Amino acid sequence: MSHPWTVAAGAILLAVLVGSVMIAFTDERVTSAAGYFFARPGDLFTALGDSIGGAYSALFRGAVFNPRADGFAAQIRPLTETFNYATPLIAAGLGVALAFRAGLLNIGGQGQMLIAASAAGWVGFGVTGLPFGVHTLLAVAAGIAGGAVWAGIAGLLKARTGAHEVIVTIMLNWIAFYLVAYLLATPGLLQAPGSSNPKAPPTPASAQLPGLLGERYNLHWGFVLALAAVVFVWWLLNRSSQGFAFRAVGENPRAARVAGIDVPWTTVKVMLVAGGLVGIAGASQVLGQVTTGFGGDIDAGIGFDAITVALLGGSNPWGVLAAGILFGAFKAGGTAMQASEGVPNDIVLVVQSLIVLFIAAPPLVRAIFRLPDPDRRRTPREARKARKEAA
Amino acid sequence: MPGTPSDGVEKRQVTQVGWKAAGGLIVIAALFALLLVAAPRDGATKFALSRGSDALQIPLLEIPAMPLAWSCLVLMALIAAISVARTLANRTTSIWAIAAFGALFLVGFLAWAGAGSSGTLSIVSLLSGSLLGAVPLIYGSLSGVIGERSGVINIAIEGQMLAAAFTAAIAGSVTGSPFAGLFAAVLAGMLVALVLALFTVTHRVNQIIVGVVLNVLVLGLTSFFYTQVLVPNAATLNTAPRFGSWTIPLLSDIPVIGPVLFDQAPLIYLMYLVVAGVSFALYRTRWGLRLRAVGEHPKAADTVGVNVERTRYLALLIGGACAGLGGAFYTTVAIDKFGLNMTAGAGFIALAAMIFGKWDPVRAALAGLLFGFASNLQNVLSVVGSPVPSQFMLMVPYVVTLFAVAGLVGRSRPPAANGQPYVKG
Amino acid sequence: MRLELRGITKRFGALVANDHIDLTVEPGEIHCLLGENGAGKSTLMNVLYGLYEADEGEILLDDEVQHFAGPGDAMAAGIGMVHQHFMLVPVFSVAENVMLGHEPGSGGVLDVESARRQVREISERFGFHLDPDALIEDLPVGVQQRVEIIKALSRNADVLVFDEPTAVLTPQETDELMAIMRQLRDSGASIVFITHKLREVREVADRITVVRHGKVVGEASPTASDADLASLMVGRAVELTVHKDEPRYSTGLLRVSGLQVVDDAGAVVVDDVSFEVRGGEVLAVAGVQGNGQTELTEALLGLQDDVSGSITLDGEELTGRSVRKVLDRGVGFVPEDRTHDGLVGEFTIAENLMLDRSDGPPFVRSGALQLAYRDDFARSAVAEYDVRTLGIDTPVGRLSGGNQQKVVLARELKRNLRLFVAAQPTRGVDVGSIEFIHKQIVATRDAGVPVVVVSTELDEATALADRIMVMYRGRVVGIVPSTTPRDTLGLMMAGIPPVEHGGEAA
Amino acid sequence: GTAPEESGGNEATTDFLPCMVSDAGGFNDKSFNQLSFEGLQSAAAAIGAETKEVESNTESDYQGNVQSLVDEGCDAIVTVGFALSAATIESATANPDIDYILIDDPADGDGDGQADAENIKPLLYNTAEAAFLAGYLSAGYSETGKVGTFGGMEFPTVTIFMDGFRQGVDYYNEVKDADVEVVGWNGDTGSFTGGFEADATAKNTATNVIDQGVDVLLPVGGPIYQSAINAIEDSGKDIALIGVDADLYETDPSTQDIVLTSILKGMDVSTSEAVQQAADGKFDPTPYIGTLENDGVGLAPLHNFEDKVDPTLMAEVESLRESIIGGEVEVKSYLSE
Ligand SMILES: Nc1ncnc2c1ncn2[C@@H]1O[C@H](COP(=O)(O)OP(=O)(O)OP(=O)(O)O)[C@@H](O)[C@H]1O
Ligand SMILES: Nc1ncnc2c1ncn2[C@@H]1O[C@H](COP(=O)(O)OP(=O)(O)OP(=O)(O)O)[C@@H](O)[C@H]1O
Ligand SMILES: [Mg+2]
Ligand SMILES: [Mg+2]
Repeated sequence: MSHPWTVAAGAILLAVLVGSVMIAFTDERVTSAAGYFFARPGDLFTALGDSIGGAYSALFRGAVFNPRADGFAAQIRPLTETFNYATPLIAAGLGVALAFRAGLLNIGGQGQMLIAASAAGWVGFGVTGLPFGVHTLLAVAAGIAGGAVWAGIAGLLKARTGAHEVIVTIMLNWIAFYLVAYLLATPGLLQAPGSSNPKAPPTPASAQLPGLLGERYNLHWGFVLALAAVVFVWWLLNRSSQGFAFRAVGENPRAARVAGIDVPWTTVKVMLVAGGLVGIAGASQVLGQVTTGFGGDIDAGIGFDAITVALLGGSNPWGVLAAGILFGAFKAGGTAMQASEGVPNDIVLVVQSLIVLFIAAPPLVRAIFRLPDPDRRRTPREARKARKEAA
Repeated sequence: MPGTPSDGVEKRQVTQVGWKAAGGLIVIAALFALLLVAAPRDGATKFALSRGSDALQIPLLEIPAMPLAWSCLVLMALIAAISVARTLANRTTSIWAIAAFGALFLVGFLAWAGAGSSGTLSIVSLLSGSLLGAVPLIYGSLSGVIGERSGVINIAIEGQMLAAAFTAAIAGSVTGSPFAGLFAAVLAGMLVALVLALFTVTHRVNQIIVGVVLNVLVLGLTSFFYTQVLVPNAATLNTAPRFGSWTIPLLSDIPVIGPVLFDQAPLIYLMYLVVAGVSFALYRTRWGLRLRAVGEHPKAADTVGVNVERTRYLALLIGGACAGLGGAFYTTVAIDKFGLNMTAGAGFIALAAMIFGKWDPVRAALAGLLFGFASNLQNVLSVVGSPVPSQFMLMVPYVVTLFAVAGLVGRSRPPAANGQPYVKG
Repeated sequence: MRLELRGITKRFGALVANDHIDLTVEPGEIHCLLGENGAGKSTLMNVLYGLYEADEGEILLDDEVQHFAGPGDAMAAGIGMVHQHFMLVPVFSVAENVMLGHEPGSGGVLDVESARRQVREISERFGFHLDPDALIEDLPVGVQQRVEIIKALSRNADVLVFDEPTAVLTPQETDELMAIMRQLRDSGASIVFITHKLREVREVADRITVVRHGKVVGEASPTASDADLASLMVGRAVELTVHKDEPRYSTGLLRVSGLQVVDDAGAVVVDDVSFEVRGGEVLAVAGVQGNGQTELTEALLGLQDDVSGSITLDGEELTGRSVRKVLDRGVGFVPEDRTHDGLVGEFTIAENLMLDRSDGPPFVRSGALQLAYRDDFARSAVAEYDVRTLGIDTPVGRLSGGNQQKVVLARELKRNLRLFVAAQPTRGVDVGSIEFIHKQIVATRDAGVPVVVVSTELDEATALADRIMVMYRGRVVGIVPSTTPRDTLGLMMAGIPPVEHGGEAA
Repeated sequence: GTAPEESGGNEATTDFLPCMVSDAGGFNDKSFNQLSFEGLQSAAAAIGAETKEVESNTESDYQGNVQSLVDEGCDAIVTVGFALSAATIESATANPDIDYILIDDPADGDGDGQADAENIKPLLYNTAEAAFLAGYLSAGYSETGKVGTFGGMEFPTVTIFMDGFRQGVDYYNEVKDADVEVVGWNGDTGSFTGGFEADATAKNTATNVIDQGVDVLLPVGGPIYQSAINAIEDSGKDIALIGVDADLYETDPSTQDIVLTSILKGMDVSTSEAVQQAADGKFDPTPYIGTLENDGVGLAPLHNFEDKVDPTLMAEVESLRESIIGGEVEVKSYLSE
């Protein structure tokens, strides 16, 4: 009865309820109808239904299925958009989750993505004459390398000097931000030739991640890359000796050391792999999502969202996949909600964070929905009561 | 290093002084020398030691830049050499020597950067801006210190400060009193802390998850209410009164230091008291002893009758109040309006300051000051007209922190039970 | 004060840790509680101390029913407890630890001076030499134990519970502790004493209660023989002496010469140590805890950073090698602190059984874990070593200490060894498990492997060893045959070299 | 309250649907997003249309946001800021029936000097011309001989103000043989807050500029002028503020006592006009460049500073304006190249 899925559903329901209140609050129809509630209460309920129903159906239309579009191919487009938004969230979420499993809190997704995007972008427009496919692979590899290097700095500093990775990754975020701002604003580096804006040239077609379902959808091969990364991380963590070492260091570095695992070097390796995964997110941004030339906020806050995605996914690759798709759906649907109903985007942020909070606290959700606890030890009083009833 | 001690069974002591200090000094001196050789600059640098409004006027110092920079470099090299000699003799380099080295480097660098500029390098502005920049960081890091000393990781400092800045703006605007704003900010900080406590202490949810998520939640809520409520009603709800500066007689007349430390808003004076107070309370009172015990070994504390959950709740709430004061800085001292995400990551810098300060209130405050100084240094230099591109100038505080953490601080040990929910028994 | 427990029952989920336990302790009595690992002794005491709430039953003090909501109430009622795992804050001073929870001082400001005074007073009363300002983490365990006792005494407890206080003490320290317990008993305190060491039981106990599987299985008289007590505890006959034949030496050889280890603080903790262990013999390293034995074993494995001198195994130099390389040379290692250094608590039993072979065959091939092999291996290890568990996928942290120790031993001994190093292999383990572990160590020796066993337990050292090396302040006092009298060994442990007893003084 | 009549009141009188996407600054940025938004609203009011708008949070939202408006059936889409250029071109190419209005960018991704799609109308503003006048005015107004400026981020749309301002001061020095200094921008590097938020950082930057002794301050970038005002208050000095984009005196009455003038960037008017043209079916993709000549940029009235500024100085400014329009005085900017 109170299976994890029930709790998850309860958490989503609760969060959606809070979101509803906020949606109603923003809607003038509701506020004005509330003003004369006693004169004509029916209006308020109609207005509430219109605004909340409208908003969530817009969310659904934007994230899953749009019955208003012509033909199935167009109707299903929102789902592909969800996957599209989920792509970098999944890849970066994996990077955070992997580090977390090894006992490292990687807050540096932003910086890693920025460097990765710059590296991938630079190989994209800076290297010419490569055939399609090779060029793409090279650009993706550059992105992965960029992310790995930037995270690797944090790993190296931690391993060599013991500097706390939280500080180091936060600082590296800012340094990457200004570094990329400089590169983008400097002719001959990342700035598009002939432009004076801090913006890179477009990614040539030969380096782009090609569309997955053809021209009519934005969904690109980055999504497949992210799925492959999920499988890879699952294999790495659960089936490989390297992942075994990562987890051992994460759970008990002292025992890992006694068991012959080189803890500092493992720290560096973990950060390299984690950065590489975040690098996939950065590469997919410039090679798939924003191929028209990127700017200084190409990371799109994904580095931080990734932390939430990773934690919501329980730092487990399949969980990250599910959480990434959920957040992708919120992103895709949030836009539609705003465009169609004028519901501010911030509500999505609130609903998302409430879901994570509630999912993380099953006892709270159980208490609210009065679900039984599968593995709770009985309190003495209840035990006595149960015995009496049995007798 | 084998040897025969006089007493065969006495324990021997072998110390090996590391090369970190001496090596660091050499590298910095060499880099500075490289800078001076590669990019020499003409003209003089103008240092101002007092402001126009100060009681004691110190004349403008106009010093030829390169000679000054080179003199500093020579002295730096001297200190580095002494440090090398001491290391060879297996003796440590004194912290004062390192401090002097740092000061010389700073003066030399300022001379180089300000050379030939028509602008003046106002030392008072430099320091005063540093102090102001550090205020939210210091209050925020105290929130972290108190919470984590009790064993609860507090990633939510950012959220606490943002919520506080938001409520302070509204409360201040509505009542017209900055004190009301301050009060509301403290309540808001505590409210976020209460949620943190509820989830982490009572429900034992992973503390990092809750912290990260609370930041997002507060960002979402404040953004929502900002666009929905504050923007349409900016004149009534988002025009907050601010604290003016309270000039302390006599003390504020001390040259250079006086106007920096004693001509500030009351929130800054309160900060001096709070830092000292938290430090005292943590180490000298019953509350602090119990709090630290709970953070180090909750079960031990429990077995002597200390209520772990209550201690953690209280710690988080007091920490929340501190973060609230830090958030209040934004809308009761700095500027008179709330803006979207106006804490802009300061909570994370505060977290860094806390770790940098090794979970000690005074050290964390010093770390906050260092960061404030580095930020303001870039600011002052870019106004005076430094030749470095603005993006690199803006990077300075983060690079400085990175070097300081990796080079000077190294391994820092959090309270032993930090991050672990306490399960009785 | 008279303590009475009536029908105490405590369940953890399906597990009944205490099943209607009755226990009475009279004033002026030392009441020993005996039972194998996991029998429920600590649980019962935790119920008494208010850390757990009993599911059934009641606690009476001087015939009055008590209701403890937490340890605070228990302490207020006059119960003091010296916990199995020290309840001391490592970064606090002695005085701070003692005053925690009932701090002197007015207005919430600590009065450290009066806390110091209290520590000094109690120390003097019992002949402890305790510096109130010393940090706990700098103190040897024996001294930490005294701090625990002072903590209990500073509250004027009438009922004192000692839960396995002697597991980490040296014989001398144990004797001192027992003297203190007698002193307390004579002043009218009621004392509950838990231990796995039968010698101690017979020495101090006035009454003995034996628990097994959460139930009281009987009382025993202090005059009962060790064998009787042991079989009552474990429920079967236990061999208390180690049977071993004369050593048959193999070609294996561990040679340590001029070994020096310097710790992080710059202290020389292993000072010019030289010895040899041949294949097929056991060298026991004896000595009071904190005299360099731990660092010596760690240096053998390559865990210490600042090591000079030479360690050769079968002629091959080991110093300067990484831990990985040393392990790959066939060195088996049982660390002293199993929960921190030996096991990853969240990992399953199967995972822990491959922990130090996680980078190559047979558990790993081309970077991939061989799960089928691992699980087969784990099942056979669990069966062979009689690890009491629900299955190989149980997180190892859920096992009782004795069973955790078996997992470590199984992991190390089921490899092809060329050297076996074990530190405190039976600390905190019940007699049944000790018997088993000792048999395994002897079997390893008989297979021709050089064995180094560190033990603070003189009985264990003499029982297992072919030769005994005693360390004091990082140096070797002497290496003597295992037949050396206890007195001589005791003197050696205090740093006095053996005189003409046939030992090869170093 | 009283319930309204049952029948819906203000239904749209046209089904023409004009829409807008902001850049990452959002519609409340006190700057170009907000002004363009006002332009859209006034156009909608004039033609009796409803509007739909989406705020962007980051650049990877642009494409999706423009698409969502296409999905909503918009007839004209205004995209604000150079950052949306690529997303606009892409969407315009795919949807030739929709009219696009792109603010602050020529929509020229391929660099051929023309907008890349026929259905995009770029709106550009040579604010350097107006800033030049402001620079001249400030130099003449300043008593300390120092005027200051600082920006949000080092974008061309920001530095164009600072460049023009600096040229104006230089011109004043040249004409009057004066020695007025500009603090905070030397033509290459200068003071930037690193963002467009009115926060403590921005105030600190302003304070540092003020501490150099300026008595005129030009903060460039959305709401950061608010931080500058607080810095001015705290300095206790008499410092005049120059606004950008809209007339601060009108849009933020709390500034009335210290705002000397504002450098106007007529995005509201030009956006409104472009939208109305589209609604009337007279959409014209020729780029619009706001200049002093067409009143697309300009200098706001002095309002309260009328009597603090020497009338002869104002007369000089007025004639300078004529000279710039006439081409006698040349103002350099990235748009004039
Ligand atoms: N907190 C707990 N949760 C679940 N089970 C527990 C808990 N504490 C103890 N147990 C179980 O209760 C049983 C009794 O444990 P207890 O610690 O009382 O044993 P013990 O007699 O003290 O053993 P030892 O001699 O090893 O100290 C064991 O099976 C143990 O696994
Ligand atoms: N979460 C848990 N679930 C089940 N059992 C647990 C749990 N935590 C601890 N235990 C059990 O509680 C018992 C008491 O824990 P403790 O750490 O006191 O062991 P121990 O008494 O040192 O064991 P030993 O005496 O054998 O060394 C252990 O036997 C352990 O198996
Ligand atoms: Mg026990
Ligand atoms: Mg035990």
